This record gives sequence, C-alpha cells and structure tokens, in this order.
Amino acid sequence: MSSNTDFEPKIIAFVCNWCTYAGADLTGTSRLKYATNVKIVRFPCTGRIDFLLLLKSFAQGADGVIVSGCHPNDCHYTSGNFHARRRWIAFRSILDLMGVDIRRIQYSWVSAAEGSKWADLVNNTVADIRALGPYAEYQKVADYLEKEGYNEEA
Amino acid sequence: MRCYQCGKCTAGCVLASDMNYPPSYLMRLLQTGTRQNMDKVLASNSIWLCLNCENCLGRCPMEIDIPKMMDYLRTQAIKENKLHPDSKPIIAFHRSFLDSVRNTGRLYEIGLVLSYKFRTFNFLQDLAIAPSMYLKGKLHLLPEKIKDRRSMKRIFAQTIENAKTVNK
Amino acid sequence: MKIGFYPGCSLTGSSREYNESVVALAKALDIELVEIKDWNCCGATAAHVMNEELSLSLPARIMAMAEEQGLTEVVVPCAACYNRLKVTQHELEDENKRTRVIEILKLPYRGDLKIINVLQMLEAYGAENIKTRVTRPFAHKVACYYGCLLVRPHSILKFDRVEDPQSMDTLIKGIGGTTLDWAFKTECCGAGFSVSRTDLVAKLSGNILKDAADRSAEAVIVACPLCQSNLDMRRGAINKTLKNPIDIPVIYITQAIGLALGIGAKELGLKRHFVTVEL
Amino acid sequence: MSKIGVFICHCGENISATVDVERVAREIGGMEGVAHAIDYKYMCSDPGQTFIKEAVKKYGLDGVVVGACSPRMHEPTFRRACAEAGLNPYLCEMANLREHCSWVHEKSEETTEKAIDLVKMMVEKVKKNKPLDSIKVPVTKRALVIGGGIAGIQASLDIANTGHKVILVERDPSIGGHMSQLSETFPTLDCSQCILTPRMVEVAQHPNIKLYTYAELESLEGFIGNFKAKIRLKAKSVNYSTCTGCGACIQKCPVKKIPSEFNAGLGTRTAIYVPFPQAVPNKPVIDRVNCNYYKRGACKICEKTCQVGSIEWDKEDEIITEEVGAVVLATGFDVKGTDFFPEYGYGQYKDVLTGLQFERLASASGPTFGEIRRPSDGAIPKKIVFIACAGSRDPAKGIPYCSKICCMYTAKHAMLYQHKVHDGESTVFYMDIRAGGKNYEEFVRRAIEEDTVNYVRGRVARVYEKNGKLIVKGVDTLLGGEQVEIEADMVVLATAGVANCGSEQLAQKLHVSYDPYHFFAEAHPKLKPVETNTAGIFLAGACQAPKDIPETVGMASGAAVKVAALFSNDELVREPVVAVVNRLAPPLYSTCVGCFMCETACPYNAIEHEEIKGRDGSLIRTIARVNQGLCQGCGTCVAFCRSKSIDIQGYTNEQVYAEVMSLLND
Amino acid sequence: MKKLRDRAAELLSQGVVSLVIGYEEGTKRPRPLFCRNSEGAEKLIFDSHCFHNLAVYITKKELVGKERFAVTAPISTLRSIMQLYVENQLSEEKLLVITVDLSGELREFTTFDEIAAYVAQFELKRGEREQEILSKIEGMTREERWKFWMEEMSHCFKCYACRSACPLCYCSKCVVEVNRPQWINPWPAPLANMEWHINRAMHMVGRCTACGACGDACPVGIPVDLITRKMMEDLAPEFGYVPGQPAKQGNALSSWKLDDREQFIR
Repeated sequence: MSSNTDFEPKIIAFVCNWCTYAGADLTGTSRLKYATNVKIVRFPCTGRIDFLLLLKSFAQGADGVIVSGCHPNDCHYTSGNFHARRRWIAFRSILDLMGVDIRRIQYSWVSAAEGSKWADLVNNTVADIRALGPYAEYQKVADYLEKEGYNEEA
Repeated sequence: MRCYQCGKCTAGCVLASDMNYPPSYLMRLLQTGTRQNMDKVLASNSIWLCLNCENCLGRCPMEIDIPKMMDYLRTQAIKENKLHPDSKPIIAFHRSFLDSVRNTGRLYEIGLVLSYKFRTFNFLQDLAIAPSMYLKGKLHLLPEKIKDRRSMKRIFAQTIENAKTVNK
Repeated sequence: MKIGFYPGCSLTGSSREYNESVVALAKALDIELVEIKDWNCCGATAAHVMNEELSLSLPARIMAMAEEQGLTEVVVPCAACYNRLKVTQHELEDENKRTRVIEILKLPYRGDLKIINVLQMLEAYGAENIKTRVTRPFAHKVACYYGCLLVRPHSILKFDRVEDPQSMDTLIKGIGGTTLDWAFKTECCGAGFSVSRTDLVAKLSGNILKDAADRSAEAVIVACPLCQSNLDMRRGAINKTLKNPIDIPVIYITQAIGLALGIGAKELGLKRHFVTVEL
Repeated sequence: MSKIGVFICHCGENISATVDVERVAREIGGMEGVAHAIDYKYMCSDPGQTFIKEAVKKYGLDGVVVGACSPRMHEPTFRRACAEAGLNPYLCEMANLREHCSWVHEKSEETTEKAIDLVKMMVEKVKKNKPLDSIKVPVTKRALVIGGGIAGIQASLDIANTGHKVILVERDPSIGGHMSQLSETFPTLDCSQCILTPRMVEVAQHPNIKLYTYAELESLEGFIGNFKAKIRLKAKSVNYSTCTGCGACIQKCPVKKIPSEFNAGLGTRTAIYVPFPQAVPNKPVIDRVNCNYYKRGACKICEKTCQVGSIEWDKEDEIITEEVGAVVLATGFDVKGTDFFPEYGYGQYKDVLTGLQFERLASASGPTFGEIRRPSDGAIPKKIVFIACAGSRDPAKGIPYCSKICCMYTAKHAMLYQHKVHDGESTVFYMDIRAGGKNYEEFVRRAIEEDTVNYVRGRVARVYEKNGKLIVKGVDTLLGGEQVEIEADMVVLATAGVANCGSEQLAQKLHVSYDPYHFFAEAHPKLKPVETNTAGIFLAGACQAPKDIPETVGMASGAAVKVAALFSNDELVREPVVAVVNRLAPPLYSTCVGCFMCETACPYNAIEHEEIKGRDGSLIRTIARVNQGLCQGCGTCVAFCRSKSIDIQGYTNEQVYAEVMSLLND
Repeated sequence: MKKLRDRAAELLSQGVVSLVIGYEEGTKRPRPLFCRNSEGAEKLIFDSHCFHNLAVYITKKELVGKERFAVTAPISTLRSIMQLYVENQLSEEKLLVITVDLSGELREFTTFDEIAAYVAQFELKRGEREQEILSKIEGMTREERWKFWMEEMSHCFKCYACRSACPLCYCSKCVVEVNRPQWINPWPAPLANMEWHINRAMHMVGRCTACGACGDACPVGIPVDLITRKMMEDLAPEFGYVPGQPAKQGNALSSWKLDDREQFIR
C-alpha cells in the first residue's frame, strides 16, 4: 500500500481565521515550501468546525483531513478552541468505535507566528497519508452509496 | 522535579546541620540528573539521618514528598551498596527490629537490643538503663508471640526477602 | 461504648504504663476496649525504611484482622502505629497496591476501618464524662507535646492543625490545667534513632525539653510512646548535652486525665517513669 | 443563475511566477455561473479596482471573487470597491493565491491546478453568499466605573475629561482605595497621599462625575452601548445634603474600639466614622453592625450632638437604575492576612504584620504617626525580618502565582525602616528579586548597598515567640542550605495579593470571566489586556491581576480610551458576521427546540431566551435568540446546534459545505 | 400495584392531573398506557418488565397538552426525565413523576432535585447482552470494527425507529431533514446509515442515559444502543457527567476544562 508512490492524497485543512490561517499566511510570506495536496478552508474559529464536514470530506473522496486552530488560551474568542477540543475528543472516540481510521484526521494547534510549523504539519501529514494510501475502504462504500441511492430513487 | 530551591525544607529540618547535604541541597543534586550527583546523594549520610518527621513535606510550597523520596533513596543505596558509614547502626537497628517481627509477629525488645549489639559490636551501649528498665517492668524477659506466625513468614518472604533475592 | 483497640508492641513492653493508663482511663469513662485478636507489629519506621511492600502488608494484616473480627472503629494509642495504619489505609486506596497486598496477606481487606488516636477517642467519647467526673483538678502548667506522627502528613491524617495543634491543650484545659504556648509542639524528638543514634536523640529531645523548661512547664504531656521514651528514658543522655539538667516529668495525656479523675498513680503506671512524677 | 466576476491578480510576479494565471482565468471563465473572468498585473491598484467596478456594472455581477493575496490583507479593499460599484460588499470574497499557493509551491502544473481549485472554492461559496448589512447599535454615552481606588479614579477622570458623563461607584464610605493607605511609594519614595488626595478631590468636584460612595452594583443587564445598571446605595444613616462634615458626632460616639479598616486593624475607629481624615466625601456614615442604637436600641448621642439634624435612623438601602454604555471594572485586590500562615503562628503574634499593616505603621497618618513601633508593646523594633513570597508562589497554599508588587514594597519597607531606625537591623528573606520596571532594580540595589539591608536567599520555615522575641528559622540557600536563625522584634510578611472579596459574585453578575483565583479575565492576554470577553466591559488595575501603581494608572487610562473610543460614535457599526437563529412561519416559528445548550457554549452570553406567545398571550414556545450586540461571530453555537437551527452569517452551513464539496467533487 | 392504581385514579378523579402515562399488560411485554380517567387506571401495572422508556412521550405536546400530567417511571425513564429537564424541555409545574421503589413503596416526585437524589442511588451497569457484544467489539482491530459495523449497517433501512424511541430526540426538525445543505442522505445505504449513526452518537454526547430504547426499537436488531452506550461509558468519566444527574456547568460538549486531554493534537 505504501509502495504506491504515484498516489497523491487529497487533504483538506479546516483552520481558524485568527491563528492557523494567519500562520499559513506567514508560511507564505516566509516563502517556506510545502506540498500542494492540502487545501485550506477558512473558518472564524475551530469552534465553528462541524464534525459532519469532516465526515462529508471522506465521503467525497478526501484521504486525509487537517483541523487546526489557536493554541489553548490563545483563542480569539477565548474558548472556541476548548469547545472544539472536547468535540474532537468525543468525535475521535466515536469514530474509533465505528472503525473509522482516525489516523487520517490530524489535529493541531498552529499559531499566527508558527509559519514553519504549518509547513511541517502539511508535509508530515501528506507523508503520513501517503503511507496509509487512499482511503479506499471508505470511498468504496461511498461509491456504493451513490449507486444504490440513485437506484432506489429511480 | 518541581523544586524551585526556596529552602523552606532545610530551614525547618531538625537535622539539617548534621547532614552532609541539607534537604534542599539534596533536591538540587537530584535535579541535575547526573550520575555523579546521584552517587553523591546515595553515599551521603543525609538519607540515613532523615527521620521522616515530615516537617519538610508539611511546609513545602510545591508539596514535594521528600520523606518518600528518602525512602526510595535508602532502598536504592542498599541496592547499589553505596552506604555512608553513618548508615551502619541505623540499618542494623532496622534489620534487628524486623527480624524480631518476622520471628514472633511482634517486637521483642530485649531480642532487638541483643541482636542489634551483635550487629554493631557495641556491647556497652545502654547497659546503664537496662536494669532500671527491667525494674520498672518495662522489659519482658520472654518474647510475646502471635499465633499465626506462619503468615508473618509469608509476608516477609513475599516482600522484603523477595526483593533481596531479586536484587542478587 | 465499645471500641476496637490496637495497643502495638511498645505498649506491651517499654511503654507499659501508657497501656495501663489507657485501659484504666477507658474503664473510668465507660469505654469498653476490644483488643484485636492476634495482632502483629505494624512494622514501624523499620519496615517503612527498608521495604515498601512490607511496610504496607504488616499494618494491612492488622486492619484485615480487625475487619474480620467485626470491628468498625479502632483506637490506636501509639502515634507511630496510628500513623502507619492511617498511611497504609490511604496508600491502599490505590487499586494495584491493594490487590498486591491482599495477595500477600491471603486475607480479605476492605479498607473502611475507622482508625483514631487516643485524643480523638477522648474528644469523641470521653469529653462529657471527663467534665463531670473530675475530682482532683489538674492544676498544673504544662507543655503539650504532639510530635510528628500524630499530625503529619496532614493531607492523610486530617487531624487537628498542622502547626500549633490544639486538641491536647483543650483536653488539659478541660481538667483544670494551664497549657503553654510554646515552640516545639510538633518538632521531632528523634523517634526511631533512640537506640541507633542516641546522640541525635539527646540533641533533639534536649531542644524540646529546654524550651518547655524555659517557659517553666511543670510537665510535658505526650500521646506517643516514642516521644515519651526519648524524653524520659533518655533523660540521662539528654542532660549530658545540656548546661543545666532538666527534671520535669513527661507523662501521657491519659495519665494526666487519669490523675484528675482520681485514679491511682500506680494504676496509671506513673511509677514506671525514669523521671520521678510528683504531680 | 449566478453572474459572478472573477479577477485573478498577478501580484507583479508574486503569483504569476509559479501560477499560470492566464490558465486559471480561462478555466474559471468556463465555470457554471461565472459571467466574467480576467487576470491583471495588480488587482489592488487603482486601475485594477476600476476593472472590478466597471465589470460589476457592465455585467450586472451578483458576486465577485478576487484571486490574489490573503483576505487578511486586502479583503476590505476589494469589498469597498464592490460597495462603491453598488454591489453589497459581503458578496465579494477572496481566494488566497499568494500566501497559500504561489509563495509556498514551486512552479508546476499542480500549483496552477491548486490555484484553480482555490478560486473554484470561492466561486462556489459566493454563489451561496447573501447580501448583508452591517449591524448598527446605538450608544449611551455614559460610563459606569466600579471601584474608587486609584484605578477607578484615574479611569473616571480620563473619561470625564473627554466630556462624557461618568458614574463612579465605591463600596466603602470614601474613595481612595489601597493607595490612600500607603506610606511612600516605590521607587521614588514620594508620599502616596500627597499625590493621591488631589485626584480624589478632583473626582468629587468634576462636573461630569457622579459619585456614589457606600454603594454596590446590584445587577447589570444589556449589552455594549446599552447597559442598565442597578446600584444599591447602602444606608449611610447620615443625610449628606445637610451634613457639614464637622465631625462632632465622631468625637462623641461612645463605641470607640472598632478595629479600623483603614489602619488595617492596627488602630480603632468609632461606630459613626469617616475612614480617614482626607476622605472623599468627608462625611460620616454609621456602621450599623457596631452602633449601640442599632444593636441595643439606645444611645443616639450622635443625633444629640448634630447641630443640623442630619442623622437618619430609619434610612433604608435605596436601589437606583442608571443607563450606561460602557463599564470599567476597577475593584482592586486584597492581601492575605497573617492568620493564613500556620507556620508563622496563625496570626496570633501581634508583632507579625502584613505589608499593608507595615504601611500604616510607616505612614505619617497612621496609628503611630509614622514611627515604627511594635503593636504588642509600643517598643521600637531593633531587629526586623521581612519575608517575601508569603503565600505567593506557593501552590500548596493555593496561590501559585507571583503577586508582583511584593519584591518592590519589601525593599521599600526595609529602606523606610532603616531611614527611621538608624541602629536597626533588617533582614529580607527572598526567593528571587523581581524588580523589572523603570528604576526598580536600582531601587533594590540602593536598599542593599546604601541602606545595608541584609538580603538572605531562602524561605522561612517557622516563626515563633520566645521571651518577647520572634524566633525566625530561615535558611541561606546560597550557602548550600545553612540554617539561619534570627531573634527578631518584628516580622513583616509580604502576603500574597488576592482577588477582592466578592469579585467572583461580581463577575457572575456582569458575565465577565475570571481566572481560578477570581481575578477578572482579560479578553486576550496580549492584545486585549483591558477588554473583557463581554463587549463594553473593560478592566483597570489589580482586579485583573496584582499590579503596582504606575501599571494600574496606565491600564486605567487605557480602559478610559477604550470607553472614549466607543463613545466617539453615535452608533456602533459591526461586521455582520454574527449568528442567527432561524425563524419560520407559524406553527413552527423556528426549528430551534429551546434546549439552550448553545447558551452554555457561548463565550459571550449572547444567547437570549425568546418567548413566542400566541394571540391570547399564552406561551407557545421558548426559543433561542442571538443578541447581535453581544455576538462576536465565533460560530461555536453553530457547530453545536443539533437541528442546525443557528447559522452564522458569512460562514453559513451552505457556504462552507459548498466550499468543501467544490474541492472534492470532480 | 394496587397502591399505584388507586393513586392514579385518585389523581385523575380529583383533577390533579389530566393524564397518567404508565404501563399496561401487552401481548409479549408491557406496553404504554395513557389513561385519562380513573377507570383506565385499573389497567396500570408496574414491575421489572416495564422498561419501555416513557420519557419519550412527555415532550410530545399534542399528547400531553397544556394540563398537568403524571408519568410512572422506572429508573431509566427517571434518568431521561432528568436530562430533559436539564435541556429545558420540562417544567416542574406540569409534571408529576411516580415510581415504585425497591421496597415496593410508591414514591412521588414533584421536584427534579428529588429525582436526581433518588436516581443517584442506582448505578448504571452493563447488562449481560451489552457486556457480551461490547467486549467482542472491544477485542476487535480497527478494520474488524469497520467490517462489523458495515455489515450491521447494511441491514438498516432508515426507518428511524431508533430516533422515535429516544426520549432525547425531540427536535422538531431532525438534521437528516435539513436539506440546505443535505448533510446526511435520507435513503438507506451503508455509508448514509453510518453517517446517521455517527451523527446520532455525536448528538448524544453528554446526554445519552443508556436506557437502550433505541436498540430495543430497531426492527432489524442492530445494536445501535451500544454505540451511544459505549460513547457514554468512555466519555462520561472524562467529561465529568453522570447520566440522570443535572450537568453542573452545562452539557459535556458545551463546556470544557483547561486540562482536557489533547495528546492527539500535534
């Protein structure tokens, strides 16, 4: 599986506006390079990130997901990241119970000053997901869903 | 280790002035994490003079359990056989004490003292008070023994003696 | 009132008078003491210094026996035993340690036994009777000496105040005595070094006695056989380290209260002290 | 179908060097719903913006996506351009092609493809964007300042001097706070009262300041710009409009042995009293707990003495309501008493003092008129020991933090002592000397070098009394842990600064968060030190954490500027990025079921209960409603809502869903 | 039982309540009974077989109306009632709760504090069935768990019986019915089913009282109750909540602690 060197994972990053988005901006202004596989979706706060969005990402073909926000105590909204952290603890626990591969969701705290941490995070996550291979297990069921679903509707 | 060297333990320690290293200094030696300083600690008399009176723990702002640490260091010193001369009578006393408990289930004070004297060759010690102790009814000539002495043997076999064999 | 009783080794030997006074006082206060059958030594400092599992197993056996014999509350007059039992109970709240100790003991152990010291027993079950039965008020100025093992570690024992404790003072005041505000209430007397490092005991106990004497105490009141024997039996060695020899007696709280209730000096074991008691 | 205009910027060569911008524009131009797509050298330049404005008009665009730098850089620029062209600014979004793409990748096919994806994502988002109006909230231009210490005084004066009305509420009978109790101040040793009292008088006389002493905040409702404060005016039992402040009643009051709060318990006061001679207002109140009349129903000597008949026995507490637009919290701190320390005698030794008590001894207005004398016997102490970090930096005592001011005031105390008792010996036991501040380190060195204060590094284990002396058992850790024993005549504990009593309840009344030690929490530890997480409520001084006078005054002025800035607008205009609870036609009204889990999740207390009532006035349902004045737009409630009944404007469920799907569906 | 019937009849005839929700004998097991008059109360039963969670009915406005009503509640129902109260769905004025305690005595609760105190004596334990299946799942590898649940999910035909049976699924519009965007596809297919159950478990964090009603209701026997149950067992101690006890500072997900676990965060 990991020998599949042609495999380019699709990874979506869900980040907060105030820390990680700004941190990724700093990666840019510092001209640090990272893999193109990751695309950033901006949220006001990690507290806003809906767990269903992560599920939908996998269903629609993502191989990995990054969720990142402000370090504890640095949240622009004081406690959004704390709420998010709890939600993730619960989410991970449920996913693990259901047998979803939780290694494919990488959580992180990246501050507005951690441009290089963001680059490292992206590169490491891409490497990790590449080693895990495509999330075929999930996507297979997703494809099945589409066919079955439409059939039923028809 | 959380010690920030305020020194409050040393300030309140009743035997700090008799120790090679007072408690706070000892904490600092441990904090460095070097083998060299660990050896210094194990070979010091501080760990043997500590009375476990717990004044230091009671007052420590960081709630560091120094007495417990001393317990550990003493076990370690015995294990590594790095013993300060001051430890000899103290260990001898403790061993004699435990021997008595192992054999009878209770402490046999005369037996303890005799055994201690054999261990230390300090035959003259306390000769002065023994007769008056006897006269005041404070010494039993025969040991009191509990019935279930087998369980004592088992407890000792599974704890302290077990630990010794492991160490060998 | 019926209550479990663990005398411990000292009370059967070098500190017989403590035992005698506890028993005599309990009788006078209508408290029935039920001695734990076939009790063993708590291991004292020796076990604690030499091996942790041993230091937990010995007290655990005592408590397991008490539980087995249907006792729910046990009074432990010796401060050292009291401390070992309480600390063991606390340590055995840890699942792993408890399992291991039960395995060694081959006895069931619940850990819900209530362990109290003599002061707690007198406070809880004797206070009223003492008040009404005092026949010979204890009109003396004394220094109450608590030592280490009765009050520390506070987080586990949860007894009295950690510095400047008051419970013994309250009892003494209750029988008409005056107590000193002094500095060495909870300083260490040298405890288990009595035999192995008599020199250090002489020094530490000397400091204690000197402060009490400086403040003109007529006696030192204690609730621990180790403290008593160091301050009393080792007086010769102590006085050698001091400029002026000190002759104030060291008596147990149970003896002091016993005297106030009119119990005889012999019954209270006062004749067994090295320093003559004339109170 | 949407008509979206897409504008791809080269950013000179910053983007075009690695991204094939023409291809991006070309491919995006073919997307469904895109009416117009171009690339240009500098979109943010005047000509670039003109392209956008003209395209909006020419193609009748209903959405704009600018693929350029980070939105954190130029989003306001492009939104303004759209607004000028008549397009609602919230229909314009930016794709971050520079920081998140061209600068972080090499020139390659993938880089261009990623750029296309990023633009596509924003096109899909914009399709779901809705025109939004910025939120306007009216502002009541009066401020409420709670606490009349130096922080409250400074904040009140600064706000009042900008021409706005201020209501200053003080719990005690006089303003002045702890600063009025201090003797001299570090590092200049100027007299505290001399610099403070003119400010106190200024407060009393300022036409813009309404002063309520002996009063406490009862409740606060509303939100930024629109608060309603209920204030309890405690019964003073003295009519201040007739009282002349002559003080005759105080002279005659028979209850004289009440420990004086102002003198930190070292002096006494009467039951009818003015806390100190320079008090503002300088009129007495009756302490009903200690007054003979209130205790036993007889006495009334003060009434007989009063020439103008100002005593009001039956006066009751009064509750008034004030409407204000902003609140400054300046409730200050307190210090731990000596009874907090078992090892230093549980407070039973009279000559073991707190730092604040020592201030009173050293103060010319204090019980000893500035002479350092022992409270026990009035003797001048020849040996004095100062113990720093008493309670502070002591996790075992529940106070792990550094109280910050003690190092400096202890140095000051030792210095004052040496100045007053020339043959005295002073020792300071310390752990570290924290003297960060202008002229602070120099001040401490002066105490050590010129005033020969003996600094010993180590903590004190015990203090006990023997033969009228206090035996201090300390240690010198710099000598490897050598024990140091001092027979002192007086011991001064630099006890920890703690939150004022009642600060927790006050914080709850105001919905302001607080730390585990009950100090009020600032909105951001670095960038918002005077704001709280409740908009419109600001912090000044030691109620936020222990701090010294210059810092307190600086913070108070900072809070005042925040208030003045708020008051410079008639209306508050806010970004419409706020949460909204959906509303539907009856009988549903909303999909919200009123579980109010969002209420506990909201960091800003912006969730309100809205009662939906039928025509007959009967309650049909209670649902959540977001107060747009309080909501800051974090969206935590949105992710939390099970029935998706709350959404957040600008980041709606539809928008973010469309973004994610656009990245994956191909 | 007699006492219960008498009391219910009394409450109804005196007009204290207008409705008593309880149990009556059913074909296989007791079924819910809604009695509005004292005659109906004669059919009431209450014993250890009455485990159907009646709390599911008490949020149904069309059923309970505006008058005060009573519900006979075994322990699982009491836990659900507490949770509904925490979520502002019940008021003390409208609800009278009756239970039969271990000694067979009738107990009536008029305040939620009383219920909480009563419920606190009962420990929430795994039954034999739960223990058996959960220990099997706990012993599986991640891949095996995925296979296990996919197999189970392939039977699900989205009848939403689990939702209807759950007292805490009282939303007027469920997320599966929200179609802008369509978060979860409403048709039955393994992934949509999986998403639905993950979503259901997430919605139950800090709320599920492990009554088992959802699993009981499933017509094809998927152990859906064990998803929420296991979640509850894993998270309740960590987040500091106890099913059936009022949450002290809000729900487990709407509150947080500074030292919440975060070793999984890079």
